[in-house]
Amino acid sequence: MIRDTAQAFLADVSSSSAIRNAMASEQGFETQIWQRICTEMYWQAIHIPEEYGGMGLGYVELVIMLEEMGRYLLCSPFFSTVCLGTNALIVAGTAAQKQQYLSQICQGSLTATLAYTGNNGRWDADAVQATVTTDGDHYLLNGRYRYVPDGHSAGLIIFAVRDEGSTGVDGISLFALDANTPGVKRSWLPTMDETRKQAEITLDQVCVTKADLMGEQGKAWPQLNKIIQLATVAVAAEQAGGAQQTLDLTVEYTQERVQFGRPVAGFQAVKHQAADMMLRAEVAKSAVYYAACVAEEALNGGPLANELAEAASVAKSYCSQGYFSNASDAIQLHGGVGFTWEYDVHLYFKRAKSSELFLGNSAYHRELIAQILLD
Amino acid sequence: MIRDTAQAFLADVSSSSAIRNAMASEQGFETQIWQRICTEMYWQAIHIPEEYGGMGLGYVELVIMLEEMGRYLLCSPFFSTVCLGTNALIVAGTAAQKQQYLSQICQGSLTATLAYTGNNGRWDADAVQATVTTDGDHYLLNGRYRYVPDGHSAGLIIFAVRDEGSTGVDGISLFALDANTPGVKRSWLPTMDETRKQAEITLDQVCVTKADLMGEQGKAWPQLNKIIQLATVAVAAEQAGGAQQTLDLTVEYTQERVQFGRPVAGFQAVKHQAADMMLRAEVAKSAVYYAACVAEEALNGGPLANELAEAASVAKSYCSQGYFSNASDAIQLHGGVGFTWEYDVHLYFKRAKSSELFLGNSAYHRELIAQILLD
Amino acid sequence: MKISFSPEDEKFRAEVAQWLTQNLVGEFEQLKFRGGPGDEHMFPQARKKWEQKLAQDGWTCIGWPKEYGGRGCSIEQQVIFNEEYARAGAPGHVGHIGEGLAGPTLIAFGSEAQKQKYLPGIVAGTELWCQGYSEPGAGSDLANVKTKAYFDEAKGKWIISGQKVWTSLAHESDYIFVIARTNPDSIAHKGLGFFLMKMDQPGIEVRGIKQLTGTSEFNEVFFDQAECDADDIVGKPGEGWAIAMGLLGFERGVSTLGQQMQFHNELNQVIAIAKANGNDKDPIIRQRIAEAHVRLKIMRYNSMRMLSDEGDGGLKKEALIYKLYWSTWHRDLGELAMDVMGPEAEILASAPYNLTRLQAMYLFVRSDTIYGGTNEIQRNIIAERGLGMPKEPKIQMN
Amino acid sequence: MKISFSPEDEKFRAEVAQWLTQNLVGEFEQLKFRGGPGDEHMFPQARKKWEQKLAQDGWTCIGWPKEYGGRGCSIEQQVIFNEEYARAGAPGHVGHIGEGLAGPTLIAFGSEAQKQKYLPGIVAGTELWCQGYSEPGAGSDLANVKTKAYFDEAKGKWIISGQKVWTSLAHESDYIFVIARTNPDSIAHKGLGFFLMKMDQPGIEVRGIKQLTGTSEFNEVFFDQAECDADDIVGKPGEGWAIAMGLLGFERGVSTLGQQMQFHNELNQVIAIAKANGNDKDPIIRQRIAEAHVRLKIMRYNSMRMLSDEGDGGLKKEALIYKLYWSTWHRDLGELAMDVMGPEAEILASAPYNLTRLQAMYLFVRSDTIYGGTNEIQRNIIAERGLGMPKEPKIQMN
Repeated sequence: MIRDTAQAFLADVSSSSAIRNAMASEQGFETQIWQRICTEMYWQAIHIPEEYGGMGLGYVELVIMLEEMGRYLLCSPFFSTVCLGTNALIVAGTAAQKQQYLSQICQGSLTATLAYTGNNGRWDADAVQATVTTDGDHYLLNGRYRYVPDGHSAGLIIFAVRDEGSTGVDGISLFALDANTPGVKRSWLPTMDETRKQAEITLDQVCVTKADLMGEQGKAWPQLNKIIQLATVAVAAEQAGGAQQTLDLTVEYTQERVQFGRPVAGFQAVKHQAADMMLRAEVAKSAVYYAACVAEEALNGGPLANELAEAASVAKSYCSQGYFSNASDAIQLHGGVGFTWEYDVHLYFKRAKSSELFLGNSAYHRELIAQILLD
Repeated sequence: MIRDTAQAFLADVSSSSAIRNAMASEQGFETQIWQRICTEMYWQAIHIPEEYGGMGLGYVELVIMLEEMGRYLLCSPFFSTVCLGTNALIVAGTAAQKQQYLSQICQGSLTATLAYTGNNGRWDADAVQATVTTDGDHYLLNGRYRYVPDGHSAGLIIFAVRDEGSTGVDGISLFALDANTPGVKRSWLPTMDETRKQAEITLDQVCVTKADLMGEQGKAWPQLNKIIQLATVAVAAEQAGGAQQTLDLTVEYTQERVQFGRPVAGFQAVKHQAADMMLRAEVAKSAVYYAACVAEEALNGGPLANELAEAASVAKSYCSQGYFSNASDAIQLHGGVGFTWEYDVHLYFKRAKSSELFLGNSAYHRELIAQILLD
Repeated sequence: MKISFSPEDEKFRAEVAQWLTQNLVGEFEQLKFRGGPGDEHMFPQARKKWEQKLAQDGWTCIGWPKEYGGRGCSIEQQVIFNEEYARAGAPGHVGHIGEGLAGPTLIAFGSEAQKQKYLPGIVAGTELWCQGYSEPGAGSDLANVKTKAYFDEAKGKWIISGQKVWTSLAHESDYIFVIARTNPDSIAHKGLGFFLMKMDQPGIEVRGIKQLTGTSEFNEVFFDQAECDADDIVGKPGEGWAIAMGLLGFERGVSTLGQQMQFHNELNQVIAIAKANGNDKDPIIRQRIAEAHVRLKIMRYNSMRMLSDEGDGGLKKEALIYKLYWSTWHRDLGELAMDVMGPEAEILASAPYNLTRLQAMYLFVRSDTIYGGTNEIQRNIIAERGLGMPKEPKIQMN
Repeated sequence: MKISFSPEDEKFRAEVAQWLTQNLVGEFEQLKFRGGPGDEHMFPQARKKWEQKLAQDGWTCIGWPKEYGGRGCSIEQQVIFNEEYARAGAPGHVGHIGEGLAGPTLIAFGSEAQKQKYLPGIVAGTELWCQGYSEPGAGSDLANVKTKAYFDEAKGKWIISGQKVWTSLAHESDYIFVIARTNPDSIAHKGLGFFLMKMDQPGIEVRGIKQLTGTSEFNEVFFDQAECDADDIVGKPGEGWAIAMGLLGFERGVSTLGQQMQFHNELNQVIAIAKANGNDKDPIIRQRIAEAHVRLKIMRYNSMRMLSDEGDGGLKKEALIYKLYWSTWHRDLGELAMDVMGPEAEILASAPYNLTRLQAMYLFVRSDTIYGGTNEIQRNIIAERGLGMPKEPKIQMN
C-alpha cells in the first residue's frame, strides 16, 4: 500500500529527465519536487514521533520508501535529512533540539545531515578527526569533513567531533548546528555519482554553546555508532531497490533487443545472468527487511535491539556487492547502449559504487562481523 | 615430441583401473609401472646432469612431463623423487651426495623425497620445526613432520631441521638420509586425495654425521627456499595438466550426454562454463611454461634466475585456483555421475584440492607476491 | 516479514528444548549431529527407533492437521521446533520423506482410503518412505520419465517397470512413491501417474551407488514388473505431473529452517577449528567466515519471508531462488572448511577411506548443486518463472 | 614459449628508449600517458603531430615489410618497441587503426594500386583511419550488417547507405573502411564487400556518442549515398567476410604487449595510491593487488605464447581466450582502483564532470567487455572454435 503510493509518485517525479536535471545542479535536487514530497507526501516525517508532528511510522515503512527511492533514483535530501539528521536527533538529541528541529523537518522547512568523516577514508570511530575544545561556557570546533551527503545544502548539520588527543571511540561528542553558523565553510565536492551530492565542510574556530551539544561531551560514540548503523540499514535499503531496478531494466531491454535472430533474453547465458541478478535482488531484500525490523526495535525497544550492529553489517555487506554486481551485469547485458550517457543504466552503476563505498564497503562490514564472531 | 611419447605411455600405464589399484595401496603406486618408467622411459633422470647418468634435459622438458602426469593422474613417486629429492640434491647436495644418490636415482634403484613441514600448517621457513643439535662429531635430529609426499616409501629423505631456538629463516640445515636410518619412524597418513600419498615422519634422536649434511649448518634456507620454489613450479605444472584434463573430460561427456532432447554441450550455459574452463587451462599453461623457463635459468644460470620466487608464486596461485575451479565445474557439468566413485572426475576434484593446499594455496602465494610488490 | 514469537511460542520453544534434552540421551546419544545429508546412510535402525520415540510424544508431523495425526502447529511453532531440533543436534529425520513429501502429497491429493492407510504409519515413525523421481537418462528432467506403468486387468494391479536413481534411504524404506508413464504414447509431462508402492516385493531391487565419499547414501531402484494396488495411484492416470509439481512446493517449507540450523552447526565447527589452529587471525579467512555467516543469516531471513506475508499459494520469488542460494552457500562452506583446516584437511579419520565429518560434508555438498534440479536448471526456472524470460527452445537434433 | 632477446634486440631496445627519451619532450610532454582507450578523444591534433614525428624517424609501422615503408622488424623487436613505447608513457597511437588494421589488410588483400595509394599516408602518419564494422541493430553480429552498397554504373562508383556505430576517432580520420552488403538479397555473411572510403564527403556524417564518462570517444557514422571509388573495394564483392575475418587476426598481434605495458602503468598508479593512503597494508587489498599483478604477468606470458612457437596461421587456443581474459582483467582493475581509493574514489577532478585518469579508466573499461565481441560472444567462440562444442542453434522467432 505504502509501496504502491510511493511508486506512483516516484514514477511521476523521478523520471529520467528529472534525475538528469537534478544531477546537473550543484544542489542536487529540484526544490519544487522536494517541497511536493514534504507537503503532499509527508515522507520526510515518516518515522518522526507524532509528538513532533511526524507520522510515527516505523523503520520498516521507512525502508520500503528507501527501497523505492533507490529504484527510482530519486534525487532529494531525503536520505540526509531523514536517515542521518532525523535519526541523529531521535537517537542523541536533547528534548529542546528534538522539539525545535524535528518540528521544522516535519514542516518541510529544514533539511539536515550528519558530518563525521574526515579525510582518512575510515568509517569507524577513527573517522572523526575534527576537534572540540572548551572555552569557558563555549565550545570551539575545528576541523575538516569530507563526503558529507548534501552537506553544502543542508540547513542543519550534526557534527561529530572529538576531544583533542582522544582516539578511537573515546572523547567523541555531537553538536547540532545551523549550517550558517559563523566559521562553517561548505563546498560541494563534485562526484562520479551525480545522483547524491557530497560536500566538504571546514570548521574554523566555530564557537557554539551547550545548547548545541547533543548529550554528554566526550561520551557520544554509542549514539554516533547507532546513528551510523541506522544509516547503514538505510543505504542497504536503497541498494536493494537499485538491485531490483537494474534487474528490471535488464529484463525489459533484453526482451526487446533482437540479436542473431531472437530476443537476447532467450539466450541461456543472458537468462542465467538475469537469474543470478534476481537472486541477489531477493536476497538483498531479505537482508534489508530483517535489518529494518531490528532497526525498528533499536529505536523503539524490543528484543532484537542489540542485533543492530550485526544486522546492519549483514545487510550492507550483502547489498553493496549485490547492487554493484547487478548494476555491472546490467551494463554488460545492455551491450553498447549500456555504455552511453543516454540510457539510465550507468546512473545505477555509478550509484551502486558510491553507495558501496559510503559507510564502508563489503569487506569493511565483513571484518566488523568477524570481530563479533571471532574476537 | 616428448609430449607425444609421454601421452602414449601414460595412456597405457595410467588407465582408470591402474589409478584405482594404486590408490587402494598404502604404497600408492605400482612398483612394476614405476620400474617401467625408470627403465623404459628413463623419466626419473630427465633433468639430472649427464655426469651422473641423467638425460641432462631442462626444466621446460620436465614441466611437460609433469603436465601430462597431472593430466593422466599418474600414481608414482616421480614428483617426490624428481621434484623434491633430485632438486634438493642438485641445489644443495655435496659432490659426494650427488654422485651417490643422483646415480642411484638414474638407475631407478632409489626414490627420494623432502621433509620440511611440521604440524603448524605453514609452508614458509617457519614450517621447519624439527631440530638439530651437535653431539661431538655427530648431529642429533629430533622432531615430527607431516604431509611428506611418499615419505613412507621413499628410500632417501632430505630433512630440513633448525638449530634449537632459531626462528624464521635462520638456523636451517638440510640432511640427506637413508630412510632406514635408526630413529626415523615413518607412517602413512591416509588422505582424501588417494592419488598421492603422504606420510608422517618422526625423528627420535637420529644420529648422523657431517657426510649427511648438505652444505653449511644453519645456513640452508636459501637452498631450501629454492627447492620449495622449484617444487612449487612442478606442482603448478601438474595442476595445469589437471585443468586441461577436467576440461577434456567435460567436453567429451557433455557432447555425449543428451538431456531435454539435445546434447548437454549445446546449452549455452554449459558452453560458457566450458569456455571459462578453457581459459583457465590455457592461462595456467602460460603461467607454467614461463615459470619453467625461469626455473631452468634458476638451476643453470641465466638472466631470469632471480625471478624464480615470483614466477613460482604467480604460477601456483593461478594454477591452484584454475585447477580447482575446473575440477569443480567438471563435477557440476557431469551432473549426477560426477558424484559417483565410478567416474574419474572426483579423482581430479580431490587431487585439485590436495595440490591446492600443498606448498601453499593461492592466498598464501598472493601474499608472497604482495610482499615483493608492496613491502 | 516480521516473525514475532508470542509468549506462547516461547513456551513451546522451551517445551521442545526440554523434551530433547531429556530424551536425546542414552542409546540416542550416539545419534547427535548424525544422519543428515551426506550421512543419511548412518545408523538407520537407531534413527528409526528415535523416530518412534519422537512419535510417542507427538513430535512427528507437527505441522500436519490434527485430523491426520499431526499437532496442527502454526508456522511459527514449526520453525521453532525445527530450530530447536537442529540446535540440539538431534539426528536427521529418517522419516523426512514421508513427513515432508509423501504425507503432504496424500493430504493434498490422496483419497480418503490412502490417507487412512498410509498417514498413521508416517506419524508413528514405523513406516518409512523414499521417492522415485529421477531416472538415469532423465536427470532432473521429469518430462523424460521412461518408467512405465500399465494396468493389468487380470491382476487388478498396476505393473511398473523401469529404473529410478538417486533414491535416498531406499534400503530402509517400506514404501516408495513413483512417477511413471501410464500412457506409453505420451510425451513430456503428459500421461504420467503417481504411484504408492511397497518396497518389499520381488519386482523391486535396490542397488547402492558408491559416491565420491566412498559411501552409498543414494541408490538405484530397479522395477521389473513390480506391482502396485489399483487403489494406490494418487489422483488419476495422467495427473502425475500436477501432483509432482505440487509436491515440489512442499519441499520448500519450514524444514528449511531446521536445515539452516544444521548449517549453523557446521559453520560453528569450522569456526572452532579456526580458533584452534589460529586461522581465525588470518584476515582472508576472517572475511570468508564472516561472509559465510552473513549469507547464512540472510538465508534465515529469506526463509522467514517465504513463510510469512501473503500465503497466496504461488511460489514467491524469494522461494524460487532458495535452492540455488542454499546449495551454493553449502558448497562454499565445504571449501571454506578445507581452507580453514589447511594441509590437515587432507588427512582422513582413518584408513582405508573414513572421512571426518567436515570432509564428508565438503565432498557431499557437491551433490547439493546437482540433485533436485541442478543450479543450471534452477537458473532456467528463475529466469522463466520468476522473470518471464523466454523458455529454452526445443531443438531438433540432426 | 621461450622468448629470448638477443644482444642485437637489447641494442634495439636501448635505441627505442633513447629515441623516446629524447623526443617525448617539449610540446609532446603533455601527451604522456594520454590518448589510450578511454582517452582517445584527447589531444587528437597534437597526437597526429607526434605520429608524424615518429614517422620521420621511422618508428611507425615497424612490423611492416620494408617494401611498404615499414622496418621489417622481427616479432621480438616489435614486442620491444611496444613495451618501451608504453613504458615511456608515449601517447596512444592516433594512427593505430591504419597501422594495425587497415594497413595489414591492404598488404594481405589489397591491390597493388591500393597499396600504393594508401600505405604511404599511414606510414607517414598523415592519413588517419577509422573502422566501420558494428551497426546499431547488429552489435557484434557481422552477419547482420545492413549497410548497403550498390555499384552506380553511371558514376562508376559504389554508393553506400547505412549506419555504423562505435567508431573511434571518426572525427579525426581521413578514411574509413566499411563492411557493407553488396548483394541486397544476401543473408548472413555472404554478399558483403570491404570498402575504403574518404571521410570528407557530403554523404558521410559523424555524430559523437556521449558515453557514461561524459566524453565522446565513440561515434556514429551515417552514410547517405556516400561514394566509394570503383577501385576502392578490397577484393571482390562478396569477399568482405573473409577479409574481415582475416583482419580480426591482425587485432591480436604484438600490440597486445604494448597494451599490457599500459595496463602495467595503470596498475602502478593504483599501487602508488595504495602506498600513499596506507591501503597497501590492508590484507584484502594486498590480495587483490597481488592477483592483478599475477594475472597481468600471465597475460604477458600468454602473449608470448601467442607470438612464439609454430606460426601455423590458425588461431591458437591461447589467442582465442585473450580478449576475454584481458577485458575481464581490465574491468577488475577498474574496480580495484576504486576500492583502493576508498571514498576519495568518488571525488571528481573538477566540476562539472571531469574525471581523474583512474576514474575514466574505471568507467571506460566497461566497454572492454562489450566491444569487439562481448564476453558472452567470446565464450561462444571459445566453446565452438576452441572446443568444438555445438554452435548456437538458429531459432525461428514466432
